[in-house]
Amino acid sequence: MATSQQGSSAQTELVDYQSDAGDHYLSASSGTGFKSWAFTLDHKRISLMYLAGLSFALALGGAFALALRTELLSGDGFFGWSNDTYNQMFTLHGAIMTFLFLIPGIPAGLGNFILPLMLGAKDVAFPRINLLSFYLWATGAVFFVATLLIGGLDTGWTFYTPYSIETQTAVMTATAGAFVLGFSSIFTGLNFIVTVHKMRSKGQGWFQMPLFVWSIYATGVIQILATPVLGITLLLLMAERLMQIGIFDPSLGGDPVLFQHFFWFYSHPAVYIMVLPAMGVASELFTTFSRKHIFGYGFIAMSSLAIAFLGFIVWGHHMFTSGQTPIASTVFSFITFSVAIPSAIKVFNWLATLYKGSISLESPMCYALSFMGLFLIGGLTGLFCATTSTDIHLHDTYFIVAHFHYVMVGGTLVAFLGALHYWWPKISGRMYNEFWGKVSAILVFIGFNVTFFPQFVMGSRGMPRRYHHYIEEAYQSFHVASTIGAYILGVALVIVLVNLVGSIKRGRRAPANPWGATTLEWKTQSPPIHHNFHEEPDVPAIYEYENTVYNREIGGFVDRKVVKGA
Amino acid sequence: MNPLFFASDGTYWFAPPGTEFAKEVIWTFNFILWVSIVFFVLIVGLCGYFVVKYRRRDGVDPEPSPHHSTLLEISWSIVPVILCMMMFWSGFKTYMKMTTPPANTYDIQVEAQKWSFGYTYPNGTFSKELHVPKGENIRLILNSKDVLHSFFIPDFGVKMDVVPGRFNTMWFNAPEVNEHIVFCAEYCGSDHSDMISKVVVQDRADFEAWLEEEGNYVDRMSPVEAGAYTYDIYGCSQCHSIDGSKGTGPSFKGVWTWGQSRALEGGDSVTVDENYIRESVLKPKAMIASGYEGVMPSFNGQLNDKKILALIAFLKDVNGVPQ
Amino acid sequence: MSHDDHGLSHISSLKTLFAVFALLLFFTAVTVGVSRFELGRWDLTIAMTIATVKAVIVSMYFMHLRYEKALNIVIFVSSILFAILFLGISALDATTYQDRIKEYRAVQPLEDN
Amino acid sequence: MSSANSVADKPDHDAHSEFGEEWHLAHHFHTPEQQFESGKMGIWLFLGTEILFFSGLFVAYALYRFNHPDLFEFASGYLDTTMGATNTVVLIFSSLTAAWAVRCAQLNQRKGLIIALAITLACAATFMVIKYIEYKHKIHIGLFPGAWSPTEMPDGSAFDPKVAPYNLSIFFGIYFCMTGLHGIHVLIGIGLITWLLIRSFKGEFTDKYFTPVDFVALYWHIVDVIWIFLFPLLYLIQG
Ligand code: HEA
Ligand code: HEA
Ligand code: HEC
Ligand code: CUA
Ligand SMILES: [Cu+2]
Repeated sequence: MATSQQGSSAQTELVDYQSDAGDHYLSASSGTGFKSWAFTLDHKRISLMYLAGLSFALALGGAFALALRTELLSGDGFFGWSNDTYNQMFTLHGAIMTFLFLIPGIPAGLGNFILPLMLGAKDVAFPRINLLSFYLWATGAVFFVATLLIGGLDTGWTFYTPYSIETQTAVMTATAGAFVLGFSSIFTGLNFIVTVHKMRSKGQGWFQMPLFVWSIYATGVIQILATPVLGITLLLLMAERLMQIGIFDPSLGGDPVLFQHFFWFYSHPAVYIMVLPAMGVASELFTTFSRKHIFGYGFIAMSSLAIAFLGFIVWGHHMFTSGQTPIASTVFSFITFSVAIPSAIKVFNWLATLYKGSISLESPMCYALSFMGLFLIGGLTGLFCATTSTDIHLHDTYFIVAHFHYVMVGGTLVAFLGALHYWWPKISGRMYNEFWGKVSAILVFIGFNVTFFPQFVMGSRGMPRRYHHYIEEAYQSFHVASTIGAYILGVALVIVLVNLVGSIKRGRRAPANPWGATTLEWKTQSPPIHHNFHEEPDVPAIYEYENTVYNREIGGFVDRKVVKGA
Repeated sequence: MNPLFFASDGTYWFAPPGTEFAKEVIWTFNFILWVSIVFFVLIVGLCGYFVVKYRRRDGVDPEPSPHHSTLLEISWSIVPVILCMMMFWSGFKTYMKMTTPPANTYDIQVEAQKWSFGYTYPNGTFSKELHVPKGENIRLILNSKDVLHSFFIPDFGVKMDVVPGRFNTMWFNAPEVNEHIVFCAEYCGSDHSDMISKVVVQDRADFEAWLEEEGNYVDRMSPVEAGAYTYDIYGCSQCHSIDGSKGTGPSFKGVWTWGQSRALEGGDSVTVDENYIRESVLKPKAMIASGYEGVMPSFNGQLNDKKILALIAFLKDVNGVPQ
Repeated sequence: MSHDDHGLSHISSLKTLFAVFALLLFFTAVTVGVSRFELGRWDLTIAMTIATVKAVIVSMYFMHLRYEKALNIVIFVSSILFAILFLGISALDATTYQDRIKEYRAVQPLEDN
Repeated sequence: MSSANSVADKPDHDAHSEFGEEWHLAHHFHTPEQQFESGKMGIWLFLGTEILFFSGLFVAYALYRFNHPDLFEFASGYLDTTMGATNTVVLIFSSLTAAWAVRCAQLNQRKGLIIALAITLACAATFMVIKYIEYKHKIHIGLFPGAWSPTEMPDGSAFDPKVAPYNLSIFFGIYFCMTGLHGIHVLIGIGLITWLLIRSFKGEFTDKYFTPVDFVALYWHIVDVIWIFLFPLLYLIQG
């Protein structure tokens, strides 16, 4: 239970939500056996299982990335792989990273834990479906690993026909895996949308919701509206392979460009599935560590929805050179720019949040600032891609590879790491080592830029992507730099892993609210009890930092609460 | 090999432009680049400044400041809108030129297949590297025999996917005599990264002389020579070695013996003779040699009788069979 | 919640259910009947209009959409709108590039058919 | 959007005992209404995803039909309108009984519920049998894309590749995908209705707890609605 202390003023009371009882969602009272995990309906445990799985996916995808970067040290292959091996590497890397790691990453992994807490709810609306989503994810992972074992995949993560129809690799298992993962994602989105609508606590109106919730909500909208189309696309691809239906197969009179429409109708919105939650994280981090009310709350919240909806009508910008008609390309190019505006609104509001704040550079904030810079570069280079004439030149070169790694890794992965550090005390009940937290943030930043900045230059100089062999005189120096960066990045990620996991044994016990944040997840003990809150929380005035006060003794913040009737 | 397109007089970001298009692309690129740099420096600069200026200090409470301002929101939306429209327009103008070829073009058919490009000129001549007369409007009509490819000339700032089952077109006008590299930019399977070709821009006279020569190589060479040349330029070497080592396809040397029977996939067999070679080249899918996949493209329409005869002579030569 | 509300949700009267059923049968008959006449391009329009009317009454009465909360109606309708968006924009492109495919087919030897 | 209901203003009923067993109230909800409405919203969202799932097939259909009208006119001659129409009637009737089943559950009419569900199930089975007959014939005359070897023209005469459109197999690709995916949905529906039937035999549904009946019925209606479109699109093309 909350222990209260006498505050300085008669009308306020200082509340610390930490409890010493030792009872929480991981403790024996909530079960510890295998079954207590495998059949758990607790969103917090499901989230932990996701986090474990996601780390595995990241490490697997990362291992492929490091392997292929090493191979690219020289123009004819450092290890001397066959072309087919190389093609499998980037395909598996891309497919695992997007479908298995990045799309479920922040929403299903972290959102699962945080979202119900932020709403003051006991759980998501449909705990069973939540567990089902996780098992679907796991099944998808099994399919992907099976793909690896029974012949790999060499279609590129985009599965373009007709190559994906005729290649001998394990396209069926991979598509089946992506299909299942799609349903995992749909059910997560569905669950979260209903949770946001129906599970908010007393008095929490739409505009008292934290911005992270808004971003997850917008993400859910995309997951629900776009992912089914991925499902049918993959199903048709399987049908193509199984029974030559011919819709996408030119040798039977079908139309391969149509496949690209189908694929990107999902996959462009999907990039916003990846980045919107990251933006939500950034909003939380900037306000918390500046101890200043988020600037332009309404605009940030609405820009998430705007991005979600606009994201649906720009997919053709991936097809400027595909044989799409010039009219369509022009229209798509024009609309694509419109997505830049809500993104710009977010960036400027974050900046304004820093203004006259009280900024403290703890690890999550280091990640947040690094996110800002890297996403900015990623987003701005998106403009080069959105412009028709420049994209004709840049399409399918390393410039694109650099663009999307800046938004996906520099944006989403970095925000994911920031969020992981930010919420780690809540999740694990332990504080990680701050020094190594900062070191990892800085190393990620450096390693990342060294890896991917050179790729912009070689891309605009013509280096095509998905190339095993390249012309050394022209590109080798860039590739070598990129490979060195990738290793730095790899080391940084291992530091993150060791630091976080190590803290479970060695870390100091976390207070209820280590950062002085004002959202509801901090108004319960760390880690929370099975039902999240001891009593249904009052709706906080979010982002009002006068209401949290630092307390040296507990090494965290306590709430300043107005005592009713005093 | 000297990288053809990466000369010292290029900018940091680009190789020297080989066409008007490329110049415009570079211009637009630089425009966006500078807008981006300004915004990047502004935002990251302010960010750094705030982080230092407003760093947390014990006992110092931050001064109160507003947390919304509609005026600010509107202004930082409008400015990017305007800049975006300029970017769009700048790209659109060039793009329109790229997609609307002028009326008088010199048309060349480009045929892509795994993993090479082939070019057919209006007079029917076929070649494996693209020669074009300088300063003329060249239109390429692209078609693929198998999967997606993409015809990319980095120096020219042009790219277009080569799609099976349809004709895509692109055009350019290269004003200077030079050589440029061509990449296949759409992933197309195993040897995607080896699917490289060359554009040779020549004076009209040189171009015509070359065209004449190219068309008649079979006549001017001995059959074996011509066959070897065919083997080279039509990309047989991609899959068939002549030293006995196994590639995507069987080696032309030693694997089978002339006049003897050859096992096929599915249990049948066939006698290796002139006819079998001809069939294999024109209708490769009809008879698949045992132990291989039927991935060889058909050369029907590309290799005429003369060239096939030359190839046969070459094969016989490689295997030491009397002509 | 709507006024004629019993417990958790609306209960349809048998009269409504059977009236809807009869209407659906009627429209099925009409659409089959109409299809026997040569109507050129109106053919599809009429068939789709009838199908849409049928779908609307199924969802309004069998699925109780008429008595549903506005939110659920919004969800349902917007999924249809997004499907139309998908169709509309792909069609914008896919119908205009057909001539490139036709050009190609025109020069293909017949045996390819 | 902002006015959309939340539980916000409802009185807090944390004590579950207040609602007794028969409401099947899960621990994380406050009231049966909150639970019911969450479920309702969930199922409608799910139906939305179903529509978008099928949308891909409709897009493929529409584009090919628009670009190759002759193909569709020719190929739909192979389809048997009588069977299609019969199936339409069967499904519409099953939709009626599904809606009726919900009504019975809401009114605590256990016997009616069982009968209505049983009829729905029988209709679903009938639908599949008719589909099976149709498929079997198509496959028999070589119209299955995976084993493409047409032997007959629509009028039953010997197949003539010179007259048939070159991409005839694409029509059947679309036909089998659309009806196949729809058929899979019917099969899933059969499973769900059987499950309902078993539970209603056990008397588990009451006026306080009929959510499963309601939701399965909604699913079943969507399956019906999709067929309402598939029928004219595939069978009723003027030749
Ligand atoms: C997280 C994922 C993510 C995100 C957020 C984005 C964001 C954007 N992307 Fe990116 N993109 C990908 C992931 C992502 N992308 C991937 C994976 C691919 C390649 C797929 C493949 O082929 O394998 C790709 C490819 C891709 C292409 C196709 C390129 C090609 O293949 O030829 C295009 C073209 O328009 C594009 C554009 C954009 C734009 C305009 C944005 C915008 O949303 C960016 C908006 C943000 C900003 C603009 C910055 C903030 C704004 C300001 C600070 C104000 C100042 C701004 C102005 C003056 C306008 N992207
Ligand atoms: C989420 C998306 C994601 C992420 C994170 C990454 C991460 C990286 N990517 Fe990749 N990439 C893609 C998505 C992603 N990529 C996609 C979609 C493609 C296109 C594929 C295609 O063309 O089809 C691509 C393609 C691609 C290419 C182009 C290949 C080609 O075209 O030929 C290259 C080349 O350098 C590359 C490199 C890298 C590198 C060095 C990293 C590094 O950042 C990786 C660093 C990570 C590690 C080294 C792992 C270490 C982790 C642990 C030890 C676990 C720690 C766990 C916790 C902290 C929880 N990627
Ligand atoms: C994409 C790779 C590829 C290219 C390019 C290619 N081939 Fe082949 N070829 C194969 C494969 C694989 C086989 C074995 C399967 C078969 O019989 O079709 C084969 C078989 C053959 C055979 C029959 C050999 C045997 O062992 O029975 C001949 C002859 C032949 N090719 C000639 C040529 C000629 C001549 C060219 C160039 C003009 C050429 N090929 C280009 C892949 C290729
Ligand atoms: Cu051809 Cu890549
Ligand atoms: Cu995109």
